[in-house]
Amino acid sequence: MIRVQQEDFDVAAEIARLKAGRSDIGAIVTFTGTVRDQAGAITEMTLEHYPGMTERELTRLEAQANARWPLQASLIVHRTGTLRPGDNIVLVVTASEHRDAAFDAARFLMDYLKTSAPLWKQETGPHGSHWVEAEPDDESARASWQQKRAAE
Amino acid sequence: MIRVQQEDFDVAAEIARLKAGRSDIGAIVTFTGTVRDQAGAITEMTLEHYPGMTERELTRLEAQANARWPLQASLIVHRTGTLRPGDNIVLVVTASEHRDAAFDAARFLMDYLKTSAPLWKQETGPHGSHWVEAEPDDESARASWQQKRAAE
Amino acid sequence: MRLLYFAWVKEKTGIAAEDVELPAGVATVGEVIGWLKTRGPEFAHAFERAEVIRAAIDQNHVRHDARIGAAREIAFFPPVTGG
Amino acid sequence: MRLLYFAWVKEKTGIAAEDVELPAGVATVGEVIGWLKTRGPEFAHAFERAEVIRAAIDQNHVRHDARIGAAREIAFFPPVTGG
Repeated sequence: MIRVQQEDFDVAAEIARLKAGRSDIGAIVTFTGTVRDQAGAITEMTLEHYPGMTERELTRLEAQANARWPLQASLIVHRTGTLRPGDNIVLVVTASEHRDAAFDAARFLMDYLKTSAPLWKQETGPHGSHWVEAEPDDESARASWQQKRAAE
Repeated sequence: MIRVQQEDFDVAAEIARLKAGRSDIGAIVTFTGTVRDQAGAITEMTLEHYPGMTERELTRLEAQANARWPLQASLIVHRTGTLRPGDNIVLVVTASEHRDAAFDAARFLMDYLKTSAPLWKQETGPHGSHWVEAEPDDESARASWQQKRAAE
Repeated sequence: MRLLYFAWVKEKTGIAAEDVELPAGVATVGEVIGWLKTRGPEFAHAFERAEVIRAAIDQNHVRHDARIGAAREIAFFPPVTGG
Repeated sequence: MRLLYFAWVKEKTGIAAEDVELPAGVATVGEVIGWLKTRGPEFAHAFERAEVIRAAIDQNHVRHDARIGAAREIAFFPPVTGG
């Protein structure tokens, strides 16, 4: 399941929802991304996105992860709008019988989301606002999954 | 921080405790291990441990993870006693500025915990009880971290 | 044809979305960018470093050499930075 | 010297812990195991496949060739299966 929302999310509630009524899950991995204040340089972060395409990309990524690993459940939640240091930005949850699939899939989802979901961060600090630059590391993290796939 | 306990844990409460009063964290990874019913073959799981040594090993592993990755916070909670399908067994939480360290450290902790923390699972099903056998995969997962370390 | 702009592309063009009639002969995303640059100083500025601009046709990522075909909407934006 | 047994090692020996006087000449963990096997059928059974038994001296994992030295407690158990 995927959701794009302004509201905050509750990790425990999301886990409880994934587990509800089933006892075949052995491993649950969650990733939560949060706003860092960067030693006072950031007072606010605004997330803009491309409504419609964001949901479409996240749905596509989730389907890819489910095709590649034996997941029993998965969830991606991404917030938009104006956030403050300490606030949650993104949540990925993966559940599987064994830990390897859950860890791999969660990391894959984050690496792909970072380079393909149409969201943009604008940071505001004491000296004004600026758009965050994409990190070359994120591109190479994504590329490493394509190499692993090719090697399989 | 590490804890060995009979009581259940609450992932959201543990995350909230790690984040309390700080806004420098950017990434939080949690791993939750839960009891699988294995299609009805398991009705109960009992975890025996070596009191004193378990705490000692978990403390040692947590220190190793903190020496190897720039973690801002970490937590290992392992339950003991008698559990049922769907119940939580173990929780690992890692927090860092960036996702790579949090993912790597959480997986490292689980891989090492599986092969060095003195805990033993006994499964009970409709046909009686048996002690779970160690998995050779767990040994190789651990060994792979030693190879990565050697390669660094 | 609907055109959408996001993040600093939107800030520089000064608009979020518009409906346009593309000139004859404009067949690829790169050619749309080339035409947009001729539409005034804001557009020239927004698309100055065309190579860093990402595009999507009908909400799918595409490269600059992608053909527009029967596209309903084309979006232009900087490299994404979510997550 | 305090000896501890866990999981199926405990089940087979029938005891969780005991205080023993080791015979002279028993200097390593492996030699303790060799001596334990002579203490009756339960111990012979528990330590039959000595190579799969893991040991800890004073709560630190050790190999069978580890010297006992001034150990206060030695524990014997199967490969661990927590997590």
